[in-house]
Amino acid sequence: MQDRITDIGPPKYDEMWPDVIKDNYGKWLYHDILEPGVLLHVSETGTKLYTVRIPGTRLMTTDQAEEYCKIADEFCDGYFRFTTRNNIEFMVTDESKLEALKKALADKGNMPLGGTGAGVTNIVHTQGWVHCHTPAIDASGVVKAVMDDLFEYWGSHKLPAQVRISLACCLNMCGAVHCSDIAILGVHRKPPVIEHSHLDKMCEIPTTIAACPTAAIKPSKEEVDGEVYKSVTVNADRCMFCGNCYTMCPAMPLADADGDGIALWVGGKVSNTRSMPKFSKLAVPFIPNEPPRWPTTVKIIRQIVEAYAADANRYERVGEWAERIGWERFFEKTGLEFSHHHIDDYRFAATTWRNSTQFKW
Amino acid sequence: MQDRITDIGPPKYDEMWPDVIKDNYGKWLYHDILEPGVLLHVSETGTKLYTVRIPGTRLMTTDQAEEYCKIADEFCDGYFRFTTRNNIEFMVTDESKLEALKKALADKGNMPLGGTGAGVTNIVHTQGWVHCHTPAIDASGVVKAVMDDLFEYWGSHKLPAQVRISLACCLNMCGAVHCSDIAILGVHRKPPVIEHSHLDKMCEIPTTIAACPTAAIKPSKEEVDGEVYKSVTVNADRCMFCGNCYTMCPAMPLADADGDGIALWVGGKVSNTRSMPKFSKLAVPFIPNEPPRWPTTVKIIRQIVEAYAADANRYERVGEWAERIGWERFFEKTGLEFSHHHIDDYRFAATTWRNSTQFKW
Amino acid sequence: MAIKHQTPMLDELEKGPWPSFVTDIKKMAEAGKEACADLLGQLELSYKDKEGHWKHGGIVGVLGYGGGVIGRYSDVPELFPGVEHFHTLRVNQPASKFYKTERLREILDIWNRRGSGMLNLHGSTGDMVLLGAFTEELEPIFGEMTSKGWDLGGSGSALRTPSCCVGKARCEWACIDTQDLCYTITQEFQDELHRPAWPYKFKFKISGCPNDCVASIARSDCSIIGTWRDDIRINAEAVAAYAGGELAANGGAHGQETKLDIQADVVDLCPTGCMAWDGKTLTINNAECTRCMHCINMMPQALRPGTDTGATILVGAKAPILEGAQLGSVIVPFMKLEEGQYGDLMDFAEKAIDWWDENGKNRERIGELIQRLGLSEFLKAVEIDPDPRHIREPRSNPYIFYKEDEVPGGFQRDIADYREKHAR
Amino acid sequence: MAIKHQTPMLDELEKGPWPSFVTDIKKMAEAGKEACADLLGQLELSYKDKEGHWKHGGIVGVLGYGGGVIGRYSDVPELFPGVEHFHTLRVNQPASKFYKTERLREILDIWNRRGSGMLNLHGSTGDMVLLGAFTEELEPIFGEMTSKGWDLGGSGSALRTPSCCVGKARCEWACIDTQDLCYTITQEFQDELHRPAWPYKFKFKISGCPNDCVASIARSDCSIIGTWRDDIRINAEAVAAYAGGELAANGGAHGQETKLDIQADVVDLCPTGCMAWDGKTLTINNAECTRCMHCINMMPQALRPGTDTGATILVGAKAPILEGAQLGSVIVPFMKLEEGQYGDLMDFAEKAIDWWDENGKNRERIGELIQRLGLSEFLKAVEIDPDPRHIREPRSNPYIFYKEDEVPGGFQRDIADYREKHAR
Ligand code: SRM
Ligand code: SRM
Ligand code: SRM
Ligand code: SRM
Ligand code: SF4
Ligand code: SF4
Ligand code: SF4
Ligand code: SF4
Ligand code: SF4
Ligand code: SF4
Ligand code: SF4
Ligand code: SF4
Repeated sequence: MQDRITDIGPPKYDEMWPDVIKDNYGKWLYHDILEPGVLLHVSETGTKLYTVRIPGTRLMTTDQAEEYCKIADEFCDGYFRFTTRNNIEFMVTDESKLEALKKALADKGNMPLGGTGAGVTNIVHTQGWVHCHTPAIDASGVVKAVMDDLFEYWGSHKLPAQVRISLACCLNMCGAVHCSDIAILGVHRKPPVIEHSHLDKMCEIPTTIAACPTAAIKPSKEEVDGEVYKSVTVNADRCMFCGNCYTMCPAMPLADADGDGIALWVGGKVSNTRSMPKFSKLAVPFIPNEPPRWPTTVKIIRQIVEAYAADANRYERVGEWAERIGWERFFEKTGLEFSHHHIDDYRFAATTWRNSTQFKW
Repeated sequence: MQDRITDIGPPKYDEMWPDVIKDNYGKWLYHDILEPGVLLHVSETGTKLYTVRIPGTRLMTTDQAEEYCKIADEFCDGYFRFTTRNNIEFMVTDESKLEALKKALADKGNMPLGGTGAGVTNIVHTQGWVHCHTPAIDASGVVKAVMDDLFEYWGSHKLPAQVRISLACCLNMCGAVHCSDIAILGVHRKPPVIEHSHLDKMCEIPTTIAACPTAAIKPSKEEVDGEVYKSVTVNADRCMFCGNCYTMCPAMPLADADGDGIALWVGGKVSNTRSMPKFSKLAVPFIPNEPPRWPTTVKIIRQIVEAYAADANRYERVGEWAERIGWERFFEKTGLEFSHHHIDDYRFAATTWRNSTQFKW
Repeated sequence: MAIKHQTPMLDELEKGPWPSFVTDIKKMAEAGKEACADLLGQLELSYKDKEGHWKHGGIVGVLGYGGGVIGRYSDVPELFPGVEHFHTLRVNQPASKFYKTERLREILDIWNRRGSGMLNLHGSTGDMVLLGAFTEELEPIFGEMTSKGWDLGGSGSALRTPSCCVGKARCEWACIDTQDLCYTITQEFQDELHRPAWPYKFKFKISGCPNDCVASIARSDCSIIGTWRDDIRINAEAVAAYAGGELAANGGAHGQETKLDIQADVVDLCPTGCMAWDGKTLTINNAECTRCMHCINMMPQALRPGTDTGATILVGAKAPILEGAQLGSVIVPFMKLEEGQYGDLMDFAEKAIDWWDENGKNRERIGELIQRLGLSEFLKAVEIDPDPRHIREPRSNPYIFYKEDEVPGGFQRDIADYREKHAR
Repeated sequence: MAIKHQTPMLDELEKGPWPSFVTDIKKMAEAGKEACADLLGQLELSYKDKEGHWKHGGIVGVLGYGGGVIGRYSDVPELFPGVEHFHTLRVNQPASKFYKTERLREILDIWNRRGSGMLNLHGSTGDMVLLGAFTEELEPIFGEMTSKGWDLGGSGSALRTPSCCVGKARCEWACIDTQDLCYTITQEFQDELHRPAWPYKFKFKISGCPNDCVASIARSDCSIIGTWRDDIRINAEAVAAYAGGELAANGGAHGQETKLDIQADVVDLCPTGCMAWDGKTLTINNAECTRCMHCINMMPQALRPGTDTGATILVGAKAPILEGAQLGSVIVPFMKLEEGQYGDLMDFAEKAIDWWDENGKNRERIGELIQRLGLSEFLKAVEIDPDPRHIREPRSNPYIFYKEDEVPGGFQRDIADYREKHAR
């Protein structure tokens, strides 16, 4: 125990750099996207660096990771990187190596170039049914189905601007889902079912009560099979299915085959480019879970992307487009239905109402 | 009692119309502001109607009202009107009468033409020390001092757009002060002083407690001169001087010579023109009461108007200007100080913070 | 008559080019009106003290009415007996404030004889405000007033006196008959105006077009604003005249010498970018127009609102007390309001007010109630389908309150069923 | 090896052009990795049930660390014993995620031998997430890992693994050294990263410029974004090349064939309108520029950020739980951050975190605490003067909380004094 190594932190970044990065660190002059998936960065030293981007599934085996290592060994002096959206980037300085690398990737079949510029890049996502305990949906499966459908936009630059799609499998939103061009969100719609016979054993009642943002949870005594237990009740009218009680107390699961599904959100962004960062807004309140390929979700996302592609100005993100044409037009052009659920009723609701006679017929 | 006439409502509007209005009701084609204070309206019947606008003080004697009646009798067949901002309008159809009317008004000395177009029109205001029980400032006196100073803008069209100034003498804001280009607001800054010996007699304690939006008021027992009274206490840390307790309970006055004064607000608008209606935003948190002519208030308002006049684009309201240049520039260009008080800390505060790296140095 | 009180501070307000209320009141004081003299005296004291000198309220009124009179007493009556009582009467103004002098004199005369002689033309809500009567005069004033055809306006937790812009009487842009609407609403609600029975005050204001010259969107629980559904009318000849510099920009609002640059001043400032100008023809893509009025304001001789007119109805505007100020929110995007055919409007108002009356807490405005219970709940109450026009943007938080009947299988579940599939 | 579980639904996810995680996992399952086979089996069951099959949490970890491991157990272990335990280890990634294959293989090797062989490259926070270990393997994995120079990242009420954009390593726009900052912060806070001691989680993310490629403004309690104070650098020759259609628009992001219309695509879309183009010269009124990056993004060969670089620091971003999502708010408009000179930043972070630690409730993020106590209170705590750059707009409500010492005479008054002037 005394030799135990702790608190060393991660390896220092520069241990992971190929020479070209060391030599040109902070010296880059400009970049140019040569074709979908291929970036050129030119340094003030004259160095030209070619980056080739392929999709990462994020959820992968060590074998798959080893595949990437092998490519990196063969073409990139044993170095490669991952992007902030889980794509994989191989870098070479020599144009002839670039062609060889591209060919090698093409031969793999599952390593298509893309993810750059005005297209759809990888979907940032979370665990889903592969690991987490609170999901309302799967993650990797939905991502696969959606990306298969949008694949033409992965390897092309034909959208008005970049479209960033994210997925989170519950309201905890482990990702920037709240600020994405299109966000896929797992939602519960039934209040927790309560295991009265075990709640007091498994959970701290006061913490559980305090966890509820709407104060829907009250302490109670419940009889189960003749025995009386200290437990809690939920006022279903006040529950908005956030799952926060379940986070604090395993005796209150929310998951339900009929209750759970997908909500779609649109028009968020993170960059400070042109317009300020924006939250995503509700587009579709609910789509049932349809494993294995979630056809309705896939279809509606395409509907949104196509309406955007057809109508937006170049260099205009989804949210900028919706705001320019007005949300009444957004719903019209995407063919989506507007419902009571789209009208905010949470804390800042009043700031989202239309305080003007300005709108379109 | 049985012959008592009630619920007859106001006289019907058309009893108050001169013939020219009756004949051209709903038939007007266009208008043209011939000079400051003189409007021309042209009807599809060919009728030309000239309107001459002079300031109303709003607070006036019956004698003064009789003066207007006399002018109306002499030039306008015995009809005239008031505007929604308390100005007075005389209407004639004949150009020669127009000249005579203008001359007559000029002779009066206190009936200067103006209030139209891109200038400063009358200040919408409230009672102040002339009638109300809750004011933090006077109304008519402040208006007089400010309008004397801005008089050049009353009779001219030299501002970038119309500038609407309003005044309310307390946070009740009896007027559209919350949506004005420039708003003058009376504010208290001391918590109510409580008359424990009489509170229970004069007020309903539960209603008084309920009136406080921040829950600063609690029931209490207080000893005064050896006698114990049911009363209330105010947690001064939670008081934001809204005066709502005093509205419900006369035993809790807020007024105080040192505590009370003026806050200035800017950039609100009501019209749906170009930009949507906007609230006014805090410009100056506090200026002491300086009767009889409120020189600091007068000076700062001029400072704002002049900065706006010098910098705004034509057709741009004060709020549109501030938003275009950014509030950091607004404070710079007007020379006003930015303080903690400008940062919102009420219900929607978080929606007013800067969630972007976009700002100017 | 000699001056009763020295008013050195107020005298400063006689200087300057803006008409002086002090000079006016002084004259009437000098002419012997004690209330005017004492009003000035008390005001001078307030200027010295930097504090007002009126007592808190006081319940006074006229028989059978719950409102229309605001009680007011001096807190220094021994110094200023003429304003010991200084109650106001709110007299319902004629819609859009045209006056026949003969009729106005009816009020002036009564007020000269029985009141202080001081008035506000007009109060912020729109009433003719008669400032300063003694309690014993209230009933006689009311009697004389009604016998001449005048009535009180509102105060307290009641309908307040509706008001409107000048509209069709003298404005080319009025899309609805503001006066007739204002008058009709006032008449329909006489009982609610005079007998407070609601959770709090309720105001109607009516503007003929989106310029909103009565500031209804900021100050009225129910704001009715004229608009249109068809195309903006274009007069090509006049467009050419503007282009040629023959007509002044913005209807002369910047001086007759200021001419219009159609591209820069009109097309580029159109908030929706739906206009185009090729130097000869001005075109408007009306489908994308939000009827903001800017272009029409800029070229009143060339452009006019369409002819399929009606109103947008917004609900909930108010001042800050208690929960913060609100602007009106779109509830009815469009309602036809042909003269005399106000059934839809009255139905709507009734539903809205009933819902508020049932659910509102004491001193809760309808706008605050909508905030508390949700815009959706209000839309359901007035039987209006949700529409993107109700909102500036859809919700961004995921906290949707589903109702049990929206979810297959409902909310009742058995933990045993769950545990059958999922071990503890 | 033969397939252990039939997965007809998952098999559908082997189709299509996007790489299939199912194919990948299947291969490893077929190669004999039981955890992979059972993971697929359990996932298939979840697809059938439309419900997940993992139990709620479970406290597991490595000695002396309070975080870095997330406990997970199957709720159907009898069916899928290979994933009965399926704990994750969050391994702190190298800043900006470059890997030397040799080093990465250290982790892959350990994980192949001792774990499920499943991983996430990377987790949403940025860690290498090793998915699926049995409890008894945790300590050995940790021992092997650290001996190779790798350490765990954060979880629980602790600092979370910081992350950053690629920055100076491969981007011409980085105004700060994102990697070095990320690494330094991670090292400075090792104790706070590994031993949860705060009210809730706390995240740092660092982007080199306002494009914010690590989405820090949406996902980090403390977001550090590179920016500059001087002028955008203009290369006039390259401007001409863009104008002449020699260079592709937006760095080729719309295809090499898409050229730039400098007026329409750059100048007209500049949000501040501070650019001008006369067909020959592009000028920028830098004083009015808000450094939004649009023009630079459009013409990477012609425009570059200035050279007086540093960072804007924003605080408080988070996901919706509990009080709704927040974006970061500007707290430090500009801070110099030359390599290795991070004292100011560390001081700032310390003050901010101390204040939060002292005042924060259990499970209250710093952004929520700022909402609860007010932005001003936070600014005072970190000793920063209020500045219009902190806000989008000044307050519009009149509810200002004055402190007693701001008001002459203070708050204490005597009702007797008041009544002396004002009768009851
Ligand atoms: C590699 C990566 C950084 C990293 O550390 O890994 C990166 C790299 C670049 N980004 Fe990024 N961005 C990366 C994630 C992001 C993100 C974060 C995200 O999506 O989660 C954003 C914010 C997105 C948002 O606003 O929602 C982001 C917003 C931008 C922008 C702003 C675009 C806009 O108009 O809003 C630019 C500028 C541009 O593209 O013109 C940019 C530009 C660039 C440039 C051109 C920078 C450069 O000069 O090298 C790089 C290539 C762009 C490309 O792929 O088209 N990058 N970029 C990330 C690649 C993710 C991926 O695999 O797809
Ligand atoms: C007489 C009056 C209506 C009434 O019923 O009494 C009126 C009359 C006209 N208004 Fe108004 N407005 C009147 C109060 C208002 C108000 C209400 C207020 O200020 O409290 C507003 C909303 C102000 C705001 O947004 O804060 C108002 C916003 C407008 C606008 C929109 C201007 C803008 O760009 O925002 C126009 C159009 C214009 O001026 O170009 C307009 C235009 C007009 C026109 C040109 C309409 C017409 O064709 O006749 C009238 C003459 C304008 C002028 O005086 O320059 N009127 N106008 C009111 C005169 C008040 C006064 O005595 O000064
Ligand atoms: C006389 C008048 C001011 C004026 O000088 O013109 C007035 C005077 C008073 N208002 Fe008002 N309000 C007057 C128009 C308004 C308006 C403007 C409007 O109606 O367009 C508003 C803002 C719009 C609104 O309704 O929100 C207004 C918002 C208030 C409020 C705050 C209400 C709120 O929900 O925020 C109060 C406080 C209250 O009701 O307790 C208030 C309360 C009062 C009281 C009754 C004082 C009180 O605390 O009880 C004032 C009596 C003063 C007096 O003794 O003369 N008054 N009040 C206006 C009525 C004259 C008339 O009938 O024409
Ligand atoms: C693994 C990971 C998702 C992923 O698939 O990548 C994850 C997984 C969990 N997150 Fe997360 N969060 C992960 C990144 C995030 C992010 C994104 C980020 O850090 O950039 C966010 C949004 C940003 C933020 O911090 O607000 C995020 C916001 C949450 C929240 C909501 C926090 C809030 O204040 O709103 C919770 C709920 C909680 O803490 O109780 C949460 C809770 C959880 C828990 C611990 C579930 C729970 O209720 O206790 C999940 C464990 C899943 C599992 O069993 O594997 N997770 N979580 C991410 C961490 C991997 C890594 O270390 O790299
Ligand atoms: S989003 Fe929810 S379900 Fe998905 S990984 Fe995060 S906490 Fe788990
Ligand atoms: S799901 Fe959320 S709202 Fe519903 S009871 Fe649990 S904590 Fe409360
Ligand atoms: S604003 Fe306040 S002080 Fe002025 S009249 Fe209205 S209620 Fe009275
Ligand atoms: S002034 Fe307002 S905040 Fe202060 S005690 Fe009275 S009601 Fe409460
Ligand atoms: S609101 Fe419209 S219709 Fe009414 S007066 Fe103003 S401009 Fe004319
Ligand atoms: S009314 Fe407004 S939105 Fe419509 S065309 Fe004219 S300027 Fe544009
Ligand atoms: S945030 Fe800026 S510096 Fe960092 S990678 Fe993106 S564009 Fe480059
Ligand atoms: S960075 Fe943005 S604001 Fe600055 S000049 Fe370029 S486009 Fe305009």
